[in-house]
Amino acid sequence: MSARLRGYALFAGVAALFLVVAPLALPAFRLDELAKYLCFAIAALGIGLAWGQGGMLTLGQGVFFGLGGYAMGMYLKLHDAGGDLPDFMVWSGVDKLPALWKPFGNPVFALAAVVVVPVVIATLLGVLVFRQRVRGAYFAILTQALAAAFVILLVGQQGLTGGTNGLTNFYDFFGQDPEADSTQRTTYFVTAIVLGVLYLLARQLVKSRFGRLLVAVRDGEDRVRFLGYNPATVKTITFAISAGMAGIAGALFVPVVGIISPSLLDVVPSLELVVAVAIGGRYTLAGAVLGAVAMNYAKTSFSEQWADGWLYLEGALFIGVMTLAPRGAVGVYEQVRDAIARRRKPVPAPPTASEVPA
Amino acid sequence: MESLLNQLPVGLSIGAVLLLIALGLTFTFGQMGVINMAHGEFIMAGAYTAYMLQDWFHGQAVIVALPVAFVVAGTLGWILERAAIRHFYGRPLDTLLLTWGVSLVLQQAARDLFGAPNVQVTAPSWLSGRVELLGGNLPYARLFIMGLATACVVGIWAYMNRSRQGRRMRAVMQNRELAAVSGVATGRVDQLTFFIGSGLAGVAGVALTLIGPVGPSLGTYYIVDAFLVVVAGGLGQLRGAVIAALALGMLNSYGEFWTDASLAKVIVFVVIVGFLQVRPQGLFVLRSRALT
Amino acid sequence: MSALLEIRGLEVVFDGFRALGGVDLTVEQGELRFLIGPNGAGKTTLIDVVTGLTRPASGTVRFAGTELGGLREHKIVRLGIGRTFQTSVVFEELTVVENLDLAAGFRRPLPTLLRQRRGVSDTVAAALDTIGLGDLADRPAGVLSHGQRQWLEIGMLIAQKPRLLLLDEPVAGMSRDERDRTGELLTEIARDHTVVVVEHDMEFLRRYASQVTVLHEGKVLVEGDVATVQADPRVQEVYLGRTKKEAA
Amino acid sequence: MRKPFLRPLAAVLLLPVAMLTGCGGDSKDGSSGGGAGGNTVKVGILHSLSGTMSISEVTVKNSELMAIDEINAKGGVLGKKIQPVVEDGASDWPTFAQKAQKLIKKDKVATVFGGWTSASRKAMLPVFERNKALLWYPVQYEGLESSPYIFYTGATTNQQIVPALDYLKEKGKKRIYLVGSDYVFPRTANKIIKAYAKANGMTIVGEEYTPLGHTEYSTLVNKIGTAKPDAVFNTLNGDSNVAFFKQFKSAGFDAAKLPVMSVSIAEEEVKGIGVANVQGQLVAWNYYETTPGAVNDAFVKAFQAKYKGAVTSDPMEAGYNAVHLWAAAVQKAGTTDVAAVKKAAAGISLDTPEGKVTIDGENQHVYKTARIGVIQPDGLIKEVWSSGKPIKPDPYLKTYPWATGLS
Repeated sequence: MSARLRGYALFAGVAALFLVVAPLALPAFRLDELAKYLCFAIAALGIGLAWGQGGMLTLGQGVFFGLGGYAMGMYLKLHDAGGDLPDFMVWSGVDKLPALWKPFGNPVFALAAVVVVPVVIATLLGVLVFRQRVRGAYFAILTQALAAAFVILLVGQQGLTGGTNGLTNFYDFFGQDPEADSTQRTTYFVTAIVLGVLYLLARQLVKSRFGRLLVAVRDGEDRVRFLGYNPATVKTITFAISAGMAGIAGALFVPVVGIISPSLLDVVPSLELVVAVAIGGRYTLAGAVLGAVAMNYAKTSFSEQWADGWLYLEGALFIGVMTLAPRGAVGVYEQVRDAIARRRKPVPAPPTASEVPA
Repeated sequence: MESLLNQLPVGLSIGAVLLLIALGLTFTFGQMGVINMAHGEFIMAGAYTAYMLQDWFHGQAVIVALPVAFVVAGTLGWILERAAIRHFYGRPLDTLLLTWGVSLVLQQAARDLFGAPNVQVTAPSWLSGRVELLGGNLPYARLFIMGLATACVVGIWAYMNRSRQGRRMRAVMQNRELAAVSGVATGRVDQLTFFIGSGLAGVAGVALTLIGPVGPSLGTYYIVDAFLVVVAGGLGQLRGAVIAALALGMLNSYGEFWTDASLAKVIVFVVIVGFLQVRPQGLFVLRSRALT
Repeated sequence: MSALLEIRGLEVVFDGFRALGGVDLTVEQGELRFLIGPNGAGKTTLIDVVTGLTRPASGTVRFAGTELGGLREHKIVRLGIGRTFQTSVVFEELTVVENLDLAAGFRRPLPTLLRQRRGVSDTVAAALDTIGLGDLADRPAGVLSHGQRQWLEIGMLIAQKPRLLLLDEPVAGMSRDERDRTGELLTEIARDHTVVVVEHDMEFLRRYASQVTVLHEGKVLVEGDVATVQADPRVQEVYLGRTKKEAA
Repeated sequence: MRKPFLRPLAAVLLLPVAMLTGCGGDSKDGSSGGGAGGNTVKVGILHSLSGTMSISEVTVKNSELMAIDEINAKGGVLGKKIQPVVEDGASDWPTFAQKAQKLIKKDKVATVFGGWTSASRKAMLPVFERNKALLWYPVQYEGLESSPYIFYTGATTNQQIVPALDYLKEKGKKRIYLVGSDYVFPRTANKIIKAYAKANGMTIVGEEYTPLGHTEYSTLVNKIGTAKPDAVFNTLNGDSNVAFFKQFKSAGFDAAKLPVMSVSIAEEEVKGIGVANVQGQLVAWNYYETTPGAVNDAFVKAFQAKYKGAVTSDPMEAGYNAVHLWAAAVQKAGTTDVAAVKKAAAGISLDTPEGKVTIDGENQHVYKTARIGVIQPDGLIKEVWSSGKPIKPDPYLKTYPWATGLS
């Protein structure tokens, strides 16, 4: 079908923009900033899946982002230390490598943990919470409290986690200097490709029967139960997938920015990510990605000019979007597109299923 | 042992603070299903009201501020309800994000109006004493907060159960459509409910000037705790909120006593998740046959 | 023929109010049973208990020899009991076919769920044919009229291939034409399914019912064929004495 | 891509114009690194202008900008005006790292003044080290660090915490209770305090940390009351201080009954806590608004002329000093080149509001005079003890026998 072809063409175009045009046009440090936005976009993709498709408003994605980031950071720290204690442990008064850290010296283990740990924890939480039909606002508030509690826990265990400082000062990222321009280009490409692949996988999931089921759970969880499915399972799986995506995003964030710290995982950054998804358009995965990139870009460039004003703008943008365009930028685009199509064709066009086109 | 006993009034007073900040939410969240993230900033508005009134009332500003802050914060809430929230009924999660945007704007506005640093609100001199109790001492300021929380609870209970307006409010909460066809002006009830809920936040803000910082970030320190109280207590249940606030207060008090402040917060979270395993809808829940 | 559904001594209490006070009911394989009674008689509650939505205070529900007590809703569906709701709930964002496909799919193993739907399965096609919404197959369910939604719900029920169908007021709020259409649909379904219908509408009852159970104040008042039940003075009193309009 | 392509193009286009007007133009334009392009020298100012830390950092930014204005008024450095590029760290450590990168790579600044929290410094450190750029960090911190690409103009531990302990010891305070926010500075500071106490016959009767932004201190005050210390050593941060002192005071503790030594409360914070709640309590810094001297009088006057009703405080003064110290080093080196400036900076001495400060070339900290102050009823701080002369910075406490094994 042509719509399908058009979708692929669009995807190819965007991919070319990110993989060819951007690297040529941008200096390395701007590319590095873009890579940071793409990391957030990966986490946003997970939110788009859990919230946009599954109706689970998760305000604690920072937790999973952090778990992935710390898994990666722990490996890099151990690698840099080369058998000694990581620097922050020395000044935190730890004299022996904690048992929790030991396996992270192995890169394979660490990379696996980036995905596995968030998925396992999300699954556990999901089983506990969804089985008891905690949902909607309750779920949102619980995940928010989870983020708050997680940050406090991380900060409090300074010898284990680096406290508020987090993990930083990495010298060697798989044989490369993380601050070198060439490394920044490489991590950019890796991040962009990972985002692309995860986007395609997520899109496949949305289009699959499971994706339809997920939308059904979002719109009528109780009804789904009477179709013979257990919504708790559907939600737990989705929540776990979105957690895994956040974990991958966090892991990529470490080489891109060179730090992982609790301030990234707290209530506000987690919320900001959800906000970005809402502004981009929560009901489509593309909207989630677009929102994360655009909002973070806007935040950086705005705070370069007008630091205090950013909060007003962010707040106002948000109030405006929620009130006037709850389907976000993508929703606005679709409305405009449909309006134009209707004007071109005097015959009333059939109302298209406006949800989830891509 | 002595200090163990002394943690009892401490727990009660923490509970009173939690209750005070959460009471408004039993209206806005409980009765109307609006997750008002700007609740914290309404608390802040109350605190700044006390600060502003100092110019005229000096040491007694806190007392004068109680009713004034109720009206100020209530009005802010009323404006919010009229301007935005009324378009959002039935979409509780969207209200969460909307009001978060509002809270950002209010925080920045406070920063621009009053400056980024904290300001000082002087407590009335007659609140500076303390009573000896169970081997420790309980400051009058804490007693005042407990008294205020009790007064608010009694007032709300009387309003909900004894006044015509309160009964209307409950009717709307239990069945909006039915109440509407029975001739209740649900829009008016919503406005009033939101006014009261937000106003209570203002009252809490005034009380908090006695024990905490008064600055643009004030609201952010309390908002998560406030929602946890309502979640644990059960939606819209005054009884639940009271018991949950006191229980969490005790848990905080003894949790911190035996471990430390950081771990106490983590313990509270774990206990709440555990508790929701047993009572997914909180302590008390209204039964409804509606299939959502 | 053996009993498909056996309810014994069922009691349900809501906050002190006895919604059901010891109900016994047996539904045979292949039967079309109507469940009637005035408001508050406990008809919907009865269905709620059977499908796991409400927990009984005491009593047993056995389905094809299996005790249902304590099972979660989706487990009961998997045993072969399907139901509709008074206010129809279909998934508005999904198309008619997707709704049906979802209903037909719960027996699918999880990995196959991850694949995209290609074409329309036989079960779904049959259900679509039965409810006569073929023209609207690829339209989102949100655009359907009230009656069409009810039919879609019934279609989803058929697609589930249950052994027992529980319909809760399927013609409430329908126009006369829609009622007739629904009646035909019901007759058709009843040919190869066991069906229990909760209904208010006496005219609909007279036209399509054979076996009727009358509930009143949480208890079974009368049971029998339509003529017997209609002739029963207690039924007349319950209906005429209380809600004259409905009996008219 | 765009720049290297456009620049030759522009040069080609402009060449005839230059020849026509007979003016050679500034051949150094855009080509010399180190931020010295044209008639200006670019420097970066990187503090949190938004978020929780903005309360503190905005004032440091202001004093740094004031120092730049002063230098420019006197003709700038090397005959060029200093042009500040202000960036917002947004109270978020990764943002600090990225903005530092932007200042170095895009704006090509000669140096950066910035940071407040240890976390922000730790986040920026690799960026400066890897790019061989220079950071001036103006806040007292926990020591145990000496990066070749950072100058530390705030106090390290032996210029603030150790003198504070000396003072408590001198006053016969033997039982100390440690209260701190849960982050790196308090934990490291308390480690030092415990080692000091062990060697000096003091007892630590309690050590408690609360999460950043914590506002509920009744349990902690209760614990302090039970432990019956002679003094409390307070490393709480920001808003927590307000809650702590309000609740401490209302539980019946004041300076006379139980003195509290604070290392994060300056003139700015006193206002927010409420003078009544902290009056008579002790603080340890290197500078107060009341510090005597003509340099300070001029500094306070200039600052208050610019920002009405503002108070001056230690970190602001250290930021102000940093700009002047850098300018002096550039003047001495004759270039803004990082290696040359580093070399020239060693041993530079300036008369600053806090008195004479000298850069220690070895660890790139500065010699500072330690001062213990008491909070006055008017909200200002009066010095009650001073080290008399600038103390040599010793970030690793190598010259203190009791501190062996700490780092």
